[in-house]
Amino acid sequence: MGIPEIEDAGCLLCFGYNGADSHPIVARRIVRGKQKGMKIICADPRVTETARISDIHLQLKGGSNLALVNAMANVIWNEGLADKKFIDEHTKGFDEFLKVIEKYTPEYAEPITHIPAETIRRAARVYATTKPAMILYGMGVCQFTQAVDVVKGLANLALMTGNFGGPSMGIGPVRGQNNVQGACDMGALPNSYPGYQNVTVPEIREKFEKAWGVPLSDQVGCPITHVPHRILHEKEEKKRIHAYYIFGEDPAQSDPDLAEVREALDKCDFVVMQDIYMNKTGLYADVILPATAWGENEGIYTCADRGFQRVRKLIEPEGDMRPDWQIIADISTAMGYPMNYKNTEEIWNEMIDLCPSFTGATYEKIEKYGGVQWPCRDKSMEDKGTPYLHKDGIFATKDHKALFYGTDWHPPVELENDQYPMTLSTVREVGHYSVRTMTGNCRTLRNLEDEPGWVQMNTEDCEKMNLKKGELVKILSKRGYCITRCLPTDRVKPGATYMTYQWWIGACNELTTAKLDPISNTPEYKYCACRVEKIEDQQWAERHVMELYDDIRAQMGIDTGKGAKA
Amino acid sequence: MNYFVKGNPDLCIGCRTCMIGCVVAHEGKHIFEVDPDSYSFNPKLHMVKTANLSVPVQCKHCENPACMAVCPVGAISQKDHCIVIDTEKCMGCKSCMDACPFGAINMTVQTGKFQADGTEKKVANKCDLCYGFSGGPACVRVCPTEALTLVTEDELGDAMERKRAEAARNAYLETHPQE
Amino acid sequence: MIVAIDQNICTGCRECAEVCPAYAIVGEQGKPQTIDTDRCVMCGQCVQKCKSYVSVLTHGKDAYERVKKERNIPDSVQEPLFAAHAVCHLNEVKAALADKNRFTIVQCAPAVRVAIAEEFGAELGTLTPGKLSAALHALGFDRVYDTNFPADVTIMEEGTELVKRVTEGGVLPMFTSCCPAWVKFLEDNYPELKDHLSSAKSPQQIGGAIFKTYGAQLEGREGKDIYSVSVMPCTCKEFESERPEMKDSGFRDVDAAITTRDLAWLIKDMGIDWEALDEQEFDQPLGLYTGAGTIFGVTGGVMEAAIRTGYELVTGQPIPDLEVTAVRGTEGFRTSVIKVGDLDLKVGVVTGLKNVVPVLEAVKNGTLDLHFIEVMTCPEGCVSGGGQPKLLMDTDREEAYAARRAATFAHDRELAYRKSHENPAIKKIYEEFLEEPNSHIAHHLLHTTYCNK
Amino acid sequence: MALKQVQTTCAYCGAGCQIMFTVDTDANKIVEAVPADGRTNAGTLCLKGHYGWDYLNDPQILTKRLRKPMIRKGGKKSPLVEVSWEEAISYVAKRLGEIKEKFGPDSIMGTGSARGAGNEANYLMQKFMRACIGTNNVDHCARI
Amino acid sequence: MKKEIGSFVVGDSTKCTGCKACELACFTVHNRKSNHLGKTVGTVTVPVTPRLFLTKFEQGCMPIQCKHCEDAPCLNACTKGAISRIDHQVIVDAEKCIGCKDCMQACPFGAIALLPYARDGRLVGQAMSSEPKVFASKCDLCEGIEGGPACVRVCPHQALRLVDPEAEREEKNIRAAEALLLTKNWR
Repeated sequence: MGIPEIEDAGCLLCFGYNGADSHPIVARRIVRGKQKGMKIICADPRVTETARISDIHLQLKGGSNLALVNAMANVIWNEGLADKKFIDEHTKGFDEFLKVIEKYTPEYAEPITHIPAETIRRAARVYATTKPAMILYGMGVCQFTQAVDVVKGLANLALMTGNFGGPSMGIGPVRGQNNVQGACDMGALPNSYPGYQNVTVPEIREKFEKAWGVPLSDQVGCPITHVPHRILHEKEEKKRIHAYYIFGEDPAQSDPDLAEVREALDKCDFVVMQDIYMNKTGLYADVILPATAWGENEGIYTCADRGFQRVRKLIEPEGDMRPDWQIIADISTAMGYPMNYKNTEEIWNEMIDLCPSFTGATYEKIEKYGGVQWPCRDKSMEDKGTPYLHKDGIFATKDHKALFYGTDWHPPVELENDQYPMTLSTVREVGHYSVRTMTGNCRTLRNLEDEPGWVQMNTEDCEKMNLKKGELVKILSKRGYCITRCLPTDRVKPGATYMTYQWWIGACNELTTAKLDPISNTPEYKYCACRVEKIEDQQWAERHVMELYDDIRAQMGIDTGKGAKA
Repeated sequence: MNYFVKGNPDLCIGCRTCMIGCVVAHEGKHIFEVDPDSYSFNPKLHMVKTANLSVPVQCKHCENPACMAVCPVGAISQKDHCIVIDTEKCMGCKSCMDACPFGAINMTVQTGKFQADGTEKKVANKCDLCYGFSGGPACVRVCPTEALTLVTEDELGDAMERKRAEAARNAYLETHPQE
Repeated sequence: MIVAIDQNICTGCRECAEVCPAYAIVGEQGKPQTIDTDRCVMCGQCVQKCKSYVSVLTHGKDAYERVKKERNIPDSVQEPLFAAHAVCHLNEVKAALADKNRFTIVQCAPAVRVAIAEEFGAELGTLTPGKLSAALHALGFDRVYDTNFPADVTIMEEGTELVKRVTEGGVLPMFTSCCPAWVKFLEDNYPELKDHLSSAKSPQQIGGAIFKTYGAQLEGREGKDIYSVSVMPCTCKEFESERPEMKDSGFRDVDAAITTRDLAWLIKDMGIDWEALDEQEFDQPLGLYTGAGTIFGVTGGVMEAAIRTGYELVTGQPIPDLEVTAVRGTEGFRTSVIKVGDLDLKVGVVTGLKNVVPVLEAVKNGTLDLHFIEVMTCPEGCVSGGGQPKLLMDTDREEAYAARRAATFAHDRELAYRKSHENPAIKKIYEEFLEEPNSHIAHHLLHTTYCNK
Repeated sequence: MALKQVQTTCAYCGAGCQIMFTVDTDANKIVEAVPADGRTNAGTLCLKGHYGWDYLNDPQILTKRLRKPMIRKGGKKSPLVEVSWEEAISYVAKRLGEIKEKFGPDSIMGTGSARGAGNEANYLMQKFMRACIGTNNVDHCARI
Repeated sequence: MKKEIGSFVVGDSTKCTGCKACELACFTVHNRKSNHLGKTVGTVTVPVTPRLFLTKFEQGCMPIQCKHCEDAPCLNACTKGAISRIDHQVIVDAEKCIGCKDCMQACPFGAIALLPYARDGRLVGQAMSSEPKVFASKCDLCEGIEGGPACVRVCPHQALRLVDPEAEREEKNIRAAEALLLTKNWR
C-alpha cells in the first residue's frame, strides 16, 4: 500500500514503528487517520507519539514480539474472527500454522509480553473486526534475532483476516533511509539481482550473464553484517575477505559492536571508502574517493512505498568530486570490464529492461507523473504503476496463494543479568539522520541536538540512581561503554534504556550486540543487557565530553584549534 | 484582544520543526551560511513531552500580562495584538520568567553582546507572534501536522458565540422536547 | 520592667508572640508590639526569638549607640541589639565590685557553665565550670559560690517535704517551685492551686538566704556587708530576687540577678581574656556541689535529683540505678512511675510553660493521679533559658539545646558526688546550721509562701 | 542574483517528500526550501526536509567534505595524501585486481548505499561486483 | 542540563512576617570566617551587614534581594570591575569596591546597600577619614557556603524560595501543556 492510504484505514496496527521520529511525514498520515476515526493499536515498549494517540497501547516487554503476534492470531481464530473464505481461497499452510499458535493463549503470552491477557484480546478483536486494517512495522520488528519470524507473523494476521489486496490494508515495512528500498530494488543484496531476481536461479543468472557479457557467480554472497567475522575469524581461506569497497556507508559508526568493526577494518588488507564527508570509517580507509552529494547529481530514489521519484541536481559540486556511478564505472573500466554511460538515464534504461517489475518505469513517466510505484511492467504511458500489492488476493507466488508460516517465540540472545541489569535498545531521533554526516553538518539541526546525545530512562530508575535530566552518565555493556546525557521520561518502562546511534561520544553501538537474525542477518540492535552508572564529577565529565568531541572533529579534518588532524 | 498561537496535543508529533522554524524566522536565512555557534539558537516556544502529551508551549499574550507587570524597566509592552519584549531595554532580571505561569519565557544569549566583565549577556526570550515579519507565525506555517493555530479575536469570539447559541438551543430543546 | 520590647525597633512580626507562653505580647501584625506586664512571666523567650536588630540602614547611624546607652549596656559591647530585650543591671554589679566595703558573693546556676563559652566562640554546649569560676574570681568577687550547692539544699528540703506529703497526707500532687516564671504563672492564673507548690524556695533564693546568714558567719561578717549576685540563665530570676518576701536573711537575699549573657558582657567589659583563663575550683564550702545539683539545669533534672535522694530517704537503701532515665527527655509532658520501696511514686515532668495548662486543669478537676510534678517554663529547662546566649540562627536551636543538655549530663557523670544528701558540705551545713531538713530554721530561711493575685 | 526553482526528492528517510528549492545559480547556493505537493508529503515537510540542506556548503561543523581523492601511501595509519583521479582509480583497480588474483573474487566485499547515491549508482555497484569482480558479495546497510 | 542562567532567591509577601531572621542569618554565614562569628549573638563584634533587605510596604513586607540579572546593570555600571559573574551569579568583590554608589543607582530593585566593611572582627578604616570603609552589600546566593542560601534555610514561614529558573520554567511548561489538553477543542 502507499503512504497516502494510511489515513483511510479503519484500523492501524502499528508494530515496533515510531513514525514521529523516523518518518514525521508518515506519522502525519497516522495523525490524520486518527482525526478521521481510524482505530490505532500500537505495539511498542515505549509511549511513542503513535502510542500516545492510540486506542490500545500494547506496551510489551522488549523482545516479546512474536509471543504477542501469535497470541493475537490465537484470539482471532478462537473467537471466530478469522476470514475463513479468504483463508480457503487465497492461502496455504493454515492448519500447520494453527498448531503453532494453539498454545499462544493471551494468558500464555501475558507473562512473556507483560501485557494483560484481556488487552491482547481487545486488540485482536479490534484488529480483526475493523476493516480495512493495515499493519505498519519498523525496526522494532526487524532489529531482533527473531525478526523475519515476526514479519511473517504479522503477515499471518493480515492473511487470516483477509486484509490483503485492497487499498489501506496489508502490511507495510516502513523503510528507514531515503533509498534503502532503492538499494534493495537495485540488487545491492548478496542473494538477488536487480528487481528481486534470485542469483541462484539459473534462468535468471543466464539472463544477466547474457546482458552483462560475463559468467556470474551462482553462490549467494556475504551479507554486510558478516563482514567483521569474515575478515577476522573466517577459517576457510577462500571465504576470507581481504578487500572492502565501502560506498556511502559508515560501518565504524552504524554497525553493532564497534570495537569488533574497528578491528576488522584495521585488519582488512584494502579498504576503499567512497563518500561525501569524512567519517569514522575513513580513519581506516586506504583510499578515499570523493563523491558528489544529493543535490549535486541526478538520479532516482525509491521511497518506502516503492515509489520511484527523481532526485535532481540543485548546485554544481565545488571541488574535484565525481558522481558515484562515474567512479564505479571508471574503476570497472580500469579493471578491464568497460562501463560507458553518458548519464543516469542510460544506466536506468539498462536496468529496467532487465527487471520485469520495473520495465515500465521510464524516466519519462517518472518525470510526468511525479513518480511511479512499482510494479510497473509496461512502458506504455497507461501503466502508472501499482499503489498496493496483491490486488484481489492474488499473490506473487506460483499458485498465487500466500503461505502461512508459524514459528515459536524465543527470547532475545543477551538477557539482563546481575552485572548488566538493564536493557538497551537503539532508536531514532527525528532531527538527525543516520550517522549524522549530513544533519550534523546542518546548523539548525546541530543546534537542536548535539553530542553526546541522550539515554532515555524511566523516571523511577533515575530517581533511584539520583540522576537528573541532562546529567552525564556512563552506560556500559560487556562490549564497551560510552558517556551520554540522562533523559528521565515516563515514556519508557523501568529497566529499559533507549539511545540513538548517530553520536560519536554517546555511541550506543559500542554497546550493542552483533547477534543476527538467521535469515535477514539483521543485528539485534533492539536488545542487549547494559548498566547505567552515575558520574559523580559532572564538571570533569562535561570537560571530558568536550575534549572527546574536539578530538574526533579534529580527526575528521575540522579545525578546532587543537587536536590532531587526519 | 491579543492573538496567540496554540498547539493541539492531538495533532502534535513532537518533531520540533516549529522550534527551528521559529529560530530561522527570527535570526534570518543567513544562519544557513554561518558558524552555528555564531548566532543565537533560541526557539521562542518549548516542546513539552510527558507520558500522555507532546505539544509546544508558548506565550499566551495575556490580556493582563504578569510579565509586563513585574518588569522593572518597562521592557515588555503590548503592540498590535501581541506582547513583545524590547531586548534592548531588558536587563535579564528573570522577574518575568518567574512571573509567567506558563514557563513561556526563558533567558537567551544575545550573540555578540557582552557585559562589562566580558561574560555573555542574556535577555528574556518569548514568542512575539513573529511580530514585524511577513507571513504570520513561522511555527504555524512549518508544522507538518497542522498542530499549531493562530487564535485571533474574531475566531475566538465566533467560537464563543457559536457555543452560546448551541447552549441556548439545547436549553430550549430541554423545555420543548416535541420540537 | 525586666523584659521589654523597643517600640522603635520592633517590626511587628509577632514571632515572639508565637513563643510567649503567657500570651503577654499584644499588638497588630506589622506594628510594634507591647508586653502586657500583668500576664508576662518574664521568661525571656521573646528575647531569645527576636531578630529585629538595630540597623544602620533602618534606624540610622547613631541608633545603635543610643539604644545601648538607653539599656545601660556596657560601652564595650558591639554585638547586635534587638527590639525584645531584658534589663541590664551590670552598672550596679560593677559598682558593688568596685566598692571595697562590700563583701561580694556570687553564685551561678547549673545551666550557665554549659553555655557561657558559646559567647566566646566555643562550640555549642561547651562545658566550662573551671573557666567560669576563674572568670568570676578575676572579676573580683570575694567568694565564688555556686547555685548547685543550694540546689542540693533544695533537694533536701523539697524531698523531705514530698515524703511528708506522701506519707503523712498533704496536698498532692506537689509542684516544684524552682522556676520563678512558672510560680508567677500559677499565682496569676491558678491561685487556687498554690498549695500544690512546694514551699521550698528556689536554689537561687536558698543560696541568697544562706550566703547572708551562714555564709556571712563563715566570713566573720554581717549579712548587711554582703552583696550577693547570682548569674542565671534566666531573665525572671531578677524578678524573683525582687519579690518582697525574699528577705528572710533580714536583707534582700539576692541583690542582683544577672544573666549568662550579662556575665559575658561583664567579662569582656572588664578586659578579661576568656581564652587565657586557667580553670579554678568554686570556693568552699558553699561551692561544693553534686551531680544532682547540676542536673537542675535540664528538664527533668530536679525530678531526677529528688528521686536520687528521696529513694534513700524513704527506703534507707541507695537507689539501684542512679540515672533515672525514665524522667529524662524533652517532651512537653511526660509521666512515669518510680518504684520507691513499697511505694509507687507517680511523677510528671512539664517543660515549656504552654504544656502546663492541661496539667493544671487536670489537677483542678482531680483527674490527675500524680504525686510530684516538675514544671519548667523554658522549652527544655534552664539550658534553654531566656538569659542564655542567644542564637544567631534558629536553625541551630535544636543542636544548641541538645548539646547543652548533653554537657549537663556529662558533668553529672564526672562529679565525685551525684546525690545531694551525700554532699559533705550539705551534711556539714545541716550539722552546723540548718539542723535537719524542714527544721524550724530551715523553714524560716528556705521556705516561702505564695501570694494570691 | 539569478534564481531558479528545482523540485527534488528529500535526502532523508523513506517518506519520499518532494521539496521545491530556490537556488541562486550565480552563487551556486541554495536559498530556500519549501514543501512541494508530492504524492506522499502533500505540501508538508518535517524539520530535516525544511532545514536539512545546508551541509552541502561544507560548513566545517562536524566533518570535512571530501573534495579530492586520497590514498594512504604508507599503508594503514599513514597520512592520507591527495592524488589525482587517474592515480586513485588506477590504484584501486590495481589493488583490487591483485587481491582478486591472489584470493579469488569472493575475497572482495562491496556495499551499496541506502543513502544519497541513488538507484543508478547502486545498480552499477552491484553490476561491478558481480560482473567485474565476479562475486555476489554485495550488500548495504538496510538493517540499521 | 548544564546550568546556564543564574539562580536567585525571592520572597513571598503573603508568608513573610518581617522578622528579619533572614537578614541576620545572611550576615551570620557571610561573616563566620571573616569576622570570627560563633553561633551566638555574643560573638559578634561588627555591625550587622545583610545582603538582603526586609522591606515594608503598604500591603505588607518581604525581603528584597538580587535577581542576578543576566545583563546586570550593577555589573555594567561598575567602573572599578568590582562586580563580576562567577558561576552564573553576580558577585561583588568587597575588597575592590570603592563605594561609588553607581551600582546602587543602576539596580532597579534596590538590592544593593552600602554597608560598613569589617574584617577580623573589626571595621576596616580608611586613610584620611574617621569613617569606616563601606562596600556594596548584595546577595551572592551564599556562594561557597555549605547548605545554600541561609535566608531560605532559616525563614520560619518558608517565605523565601531559591529559584532555579529554568527548572521551574520547565515544570510550568508541563502544566501549560496539560491545560492545552483541556482547551484543544476550543472551537
